[in-house]
Amino acid sequence: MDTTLALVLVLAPFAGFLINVFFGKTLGKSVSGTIGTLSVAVSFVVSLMLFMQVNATKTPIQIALFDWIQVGNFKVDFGFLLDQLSLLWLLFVTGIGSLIHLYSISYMHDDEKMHTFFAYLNLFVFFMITLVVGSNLLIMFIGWEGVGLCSYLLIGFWYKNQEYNDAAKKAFIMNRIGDLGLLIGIFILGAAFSTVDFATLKTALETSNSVNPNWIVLAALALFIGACGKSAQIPLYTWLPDAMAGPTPVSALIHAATMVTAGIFMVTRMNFLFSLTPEVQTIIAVIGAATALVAATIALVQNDIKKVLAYSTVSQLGLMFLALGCGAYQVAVFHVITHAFFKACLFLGSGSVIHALHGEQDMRRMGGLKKVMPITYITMLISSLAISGIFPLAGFWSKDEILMTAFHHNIALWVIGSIASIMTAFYMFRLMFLTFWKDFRGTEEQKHHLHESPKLITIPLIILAILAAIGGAINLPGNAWLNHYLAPLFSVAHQEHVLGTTEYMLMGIALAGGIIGIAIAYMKYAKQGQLPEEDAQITGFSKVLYDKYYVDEVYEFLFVKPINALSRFFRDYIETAVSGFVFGLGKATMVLGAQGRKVQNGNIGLYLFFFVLGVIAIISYLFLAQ
Amino acid sequence: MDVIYLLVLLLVGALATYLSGDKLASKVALLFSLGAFGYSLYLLNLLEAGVNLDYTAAWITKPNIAFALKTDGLAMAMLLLTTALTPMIVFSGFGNDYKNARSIYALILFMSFAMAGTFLAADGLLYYIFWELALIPIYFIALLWGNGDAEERKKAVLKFFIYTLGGSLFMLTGFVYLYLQAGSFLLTDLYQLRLSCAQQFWIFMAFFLAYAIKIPIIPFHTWQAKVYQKAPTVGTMLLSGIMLKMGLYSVLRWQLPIAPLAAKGHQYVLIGLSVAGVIYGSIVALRQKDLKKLLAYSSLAHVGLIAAGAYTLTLDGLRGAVLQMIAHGFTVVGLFFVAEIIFRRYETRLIAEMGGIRQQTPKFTSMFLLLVLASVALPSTFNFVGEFTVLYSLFQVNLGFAILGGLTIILGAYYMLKMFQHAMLGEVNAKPFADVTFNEGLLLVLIVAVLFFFGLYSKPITDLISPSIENILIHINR
Amino acid sequence: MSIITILFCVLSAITLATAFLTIFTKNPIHSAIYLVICFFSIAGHYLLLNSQFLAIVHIIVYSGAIMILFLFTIMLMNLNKEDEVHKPRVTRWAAVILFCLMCLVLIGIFVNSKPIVGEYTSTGEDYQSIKVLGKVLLNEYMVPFEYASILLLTAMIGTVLLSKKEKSEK
Amino acid sequence: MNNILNHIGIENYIFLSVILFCIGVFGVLYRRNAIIVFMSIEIMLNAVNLLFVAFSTYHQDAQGQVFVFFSMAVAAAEVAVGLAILVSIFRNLGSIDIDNLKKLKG
Repeated sequence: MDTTLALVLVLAPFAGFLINVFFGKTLGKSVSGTIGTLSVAVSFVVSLMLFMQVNATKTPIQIALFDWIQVGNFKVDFGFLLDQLSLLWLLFVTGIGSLIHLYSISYMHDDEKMHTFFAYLNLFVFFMITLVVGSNLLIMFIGWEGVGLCSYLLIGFWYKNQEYNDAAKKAFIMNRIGDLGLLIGIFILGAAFSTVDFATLKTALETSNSVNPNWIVLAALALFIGACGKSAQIPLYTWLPDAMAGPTPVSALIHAATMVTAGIFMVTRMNFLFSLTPEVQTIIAVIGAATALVAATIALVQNDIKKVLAYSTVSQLGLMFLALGCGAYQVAVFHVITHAFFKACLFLGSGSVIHALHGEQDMRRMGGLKKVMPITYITMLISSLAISGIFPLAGFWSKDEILMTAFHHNIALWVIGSIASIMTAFYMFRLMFLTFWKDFRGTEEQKHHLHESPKLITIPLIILAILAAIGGAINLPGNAWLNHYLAPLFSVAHQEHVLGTTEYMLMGIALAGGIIGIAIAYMKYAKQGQLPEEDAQITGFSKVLYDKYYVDEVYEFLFVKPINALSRFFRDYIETAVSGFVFGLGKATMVLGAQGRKVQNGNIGLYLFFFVLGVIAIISYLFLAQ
Repeated sequence: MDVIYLLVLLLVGALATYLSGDKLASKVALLFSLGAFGYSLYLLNLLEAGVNLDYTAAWITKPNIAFALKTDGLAMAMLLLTTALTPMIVFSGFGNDYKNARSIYALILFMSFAMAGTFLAADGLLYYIFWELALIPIYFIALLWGNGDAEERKKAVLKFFIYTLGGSLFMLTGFVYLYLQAGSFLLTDLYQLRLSCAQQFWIFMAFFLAYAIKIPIIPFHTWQAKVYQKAPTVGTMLLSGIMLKMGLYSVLRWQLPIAPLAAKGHQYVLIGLSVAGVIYGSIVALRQKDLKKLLAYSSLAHVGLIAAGAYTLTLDGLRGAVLQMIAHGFTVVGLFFVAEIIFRRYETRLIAEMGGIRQQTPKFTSMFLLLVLASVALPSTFNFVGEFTVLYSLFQVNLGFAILGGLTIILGAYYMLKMFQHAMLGEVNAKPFADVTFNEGLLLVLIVAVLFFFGLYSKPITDLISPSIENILIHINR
Repeated sequence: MSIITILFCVLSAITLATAFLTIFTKNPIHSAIYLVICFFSIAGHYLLLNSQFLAIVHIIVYSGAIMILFLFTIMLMNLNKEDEVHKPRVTRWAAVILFCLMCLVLIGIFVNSKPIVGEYTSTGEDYQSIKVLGKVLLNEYMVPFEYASILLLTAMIGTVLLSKKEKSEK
Repeated sequence: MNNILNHIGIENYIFLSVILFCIGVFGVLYRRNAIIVFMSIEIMLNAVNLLFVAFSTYHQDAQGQVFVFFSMAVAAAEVAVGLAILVSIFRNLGSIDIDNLKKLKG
């Protein structure tokens, strides 16, 4: 029964993918959209059923299908593990996934390749589910690479534009750098413990002392590199903002709610490993904090509505890693969930705006949309408040937990996190004010066509906004359902913060920070009505921020250019040289032959000389040499 | 005895194709190659049932040369690869109008015969004869039906011929020396030899030259790109799909078990060279303008990884190498076929002259993309199974090798996606691109299906090759 | 010093001198004539060694048949002139050096092999009368003898064929 | 006369033959005229024949002399064919100078 359910869970989106690939065109747009959405909804329902079961029984479901790879002293099963963590993840992956599918039916309706789009989306969900439910690191790796692939396909969905294709390629390659790290981590663990299965790995790690601790540190580090690639952490984050080239639902699904959380999922899954390596945890926390800060500063000055959200995502992911680094896995998971709600809502809302403006993404060309798009405005406002950490919305609880954890861990991390969240509040409301307040700044023609989006778009927005508002309820301080639910997974018990004076003060500071951020944005953009400068006028530090610290340029200079130069050098010089050497051998033979030919000059007299000489040599060798 | 019939079938097939005339040739060739494939499946069946398929008969008494064929799991796997790819290669030629078609198809079958013989031979000299025999048809195929300037082609093909032949001569001297030591060319007798370290070193080096050129391992690779570019696509497929594997297979079958001490002593150099080939090939591929040349360099990178796996001398390395050989065989045939399909329509192999094809042929693009993904070893493709196993074995030797070899994951994705982007995506190309024909589509689907099926379920192949690889390892670690 | 020794010395002197002259004379006709004398002196050596039959055959074959052939050829080609250009000086010196070298080597060999040769003892047995020779030739060497006849036949045919004027050249 | 070698000694014959042979060799190298070269070859043959006979006497064995017969037969055949070739060369080239015969080259 469980096996069937699990197979349905995994294969339903895949079936949707196959149907859309092969029959999508003949079925028509609405049908293919419906099929796509339904297939994900089926998965959602199944995961809900399984979730109920596991929540009640408290025992994970393990399913092994068949042997997949046989390596050295261990075999890799093709199997699934449905425990608390994966089911929780499944719930929001498939849940938000269904909403986004629903949303896409309307959003992509004008695109001629809608069935392809749905096929890719379904495939993505399929791989994401595989990633989440895999019972060992390798199955997870299938999903891991698979979502990377779908990301590639979806970012480059409008493949006629080579810049989009470049962005897609960049995403795939950046991800692959992380993948290599993950693979190395798998190797180390596999070699050390002869298994890559999560359950057995856990017991092995906790019991065995024979393995050199350096290897474990190295493994944790390698796995973290993998997580960095997928979850867009420094130094591998640059692909995520570029990934906004894809259609907006993709940004919402992949780059906000699901795929980028894979890194966090993996670290949480492997918590037993990371708990053993405090050094790596420190690295994770530092990198998380740094990412949160760097991305937040960049987001301050971006003018593209989706870029702001993208950097905001990177920043939030940084906060989650900060929590992971502090060993507070539940907190990170909590923030993943709430973040999924409000970030999906924000992205979909921005999609709704872009849709209304026929593709305009520059906030300097927007404004005043409050009146024409009330539903979009309200839902996005709720989500913005949530992400800014305003009481009592979901973001407040989760972010506060993170900051509290950081505070108890290291005060510097807390400061960085707090600054990042103040900035978050600022740039989110900068976005809101620029987009929805004041008067419309676009062209007349756009103004003429302004309209609220259709129901299929607004319904998911409303649902997500509600979730963003109340989602914090799953893990309220004092009544931490999530903590208890996830507790069996963690080897180190999570200490709940006792709600004392410090804690309330911290909450207050966080709330005050959020409000300060909002207030600054209000002063600047709502009250004074300032507008961001045009590209050419940006100077000073804000230019550095606007150009994202020139990280892309630095990478280009440090890695891409040298590799290409090396490639050209190899192609033009080394290849010719080696080839020339081989031909040189041939030529040397030719020259030798030409010289030898001169000896054979036809002069019989000379031949006779050599003949006699030869005879003398032979007989003296035969008779005199002894 | 049963195995001989397979060789006979292929040889007769070559003859029948040649006699059947230009019009029928392709069909007759397909029939015989399919027959051979079917027969090898039957042989597989026998092998699985535990029938001993080895065959030995006296052939020449002075010097002592036997007509010995050994059909264990490893040889069977390579045999299946050969007989499965041959019909595909023949079939891929259906869209082309070859001049003097009967000769080219006969040569393909003849080559298949020689390669099958190489995989089966268990007597040093017999093996050597088959090894060299395989060189003759490909020389003519590349020379007579190739493309590009005839003079330059001749130069490239001649270089290839002399280069590989020259390498093989060292192997022959190695065999002669072994014969003087063992008094027989039989594989089993050679395995029994206990040579000193110095002797093994020289034998190993003699073999290494032959194999390094054939595989090719840098810096012996310079023949490869040019010949791949100049040869007709069927020839390129034969070369890259099967013939390269002769070198790799020989490493496993002959070089390592006969001279294990030398392999162990110089393991780091050997793996280093192979891994250097991986990186070098990948980097050079980045900036190739010609699609076939790009694929040639990617092939260089992949076989470098396979060779590295083989030289780890671990069970995983050897097994991964064999898996990857098979996977690479199918992938590379598919990719070269894609290049051919584009060439049939655009008359060009320059990537710069392509682009914007995706809009016109979504099906073809999907197939191409799947092959690209297989080539970059996406999990759930067969290539991943091989590459993972090989990288894992490299890790067992040294972490650094695993990381350097693993760079193929990144660089491979880089050059393949870049190529795909410029060849297929972008604004719609002005030149019309007819959708793939049924034949073309069928072949691509078959290849992709094989790659994905074994990617998810590689157990049959693993089970097939494991016993013989373990046997080889026993000889290596004796 | 017995008469035989004197005879041997005289004959040897003639042999060597005429051989040298054969080579050094510019006119081919003279060369041929010196060669004839050389052959006669060698026949004299044979007689000295008590091989009468061989000596006679030698005179018939060499001085008779072969030398006549040479002379005819020289006449045929009208070569009785002293117009031959010398080889370059280097070549000649090289020839002289090789000559010396060859002498040295061969003599060295025979001197070295002296112990193998052993001492000569005469038993007085008849071994070289025509009768004995005939028996040996036609018993032991029957087959080579027949082969020699075939060889001569072939040589004859070949000679005829070679020296025939080609008809196609018109 | 039966014990001639008691008077002269085999060494003398050996020396004589060797010198004669070397004269022949020298002639081959020294002269350009093909006919003289032929004559030199005959001298060499005779040097060998002489040695055969000398050793035949020395060992008191008839076989050495029998061999001389064969050698003569071969010499005769060789001269006949060789001279025929020379004649034919002369007809075609108008010369029998061996330095002019340079067609045989790579």
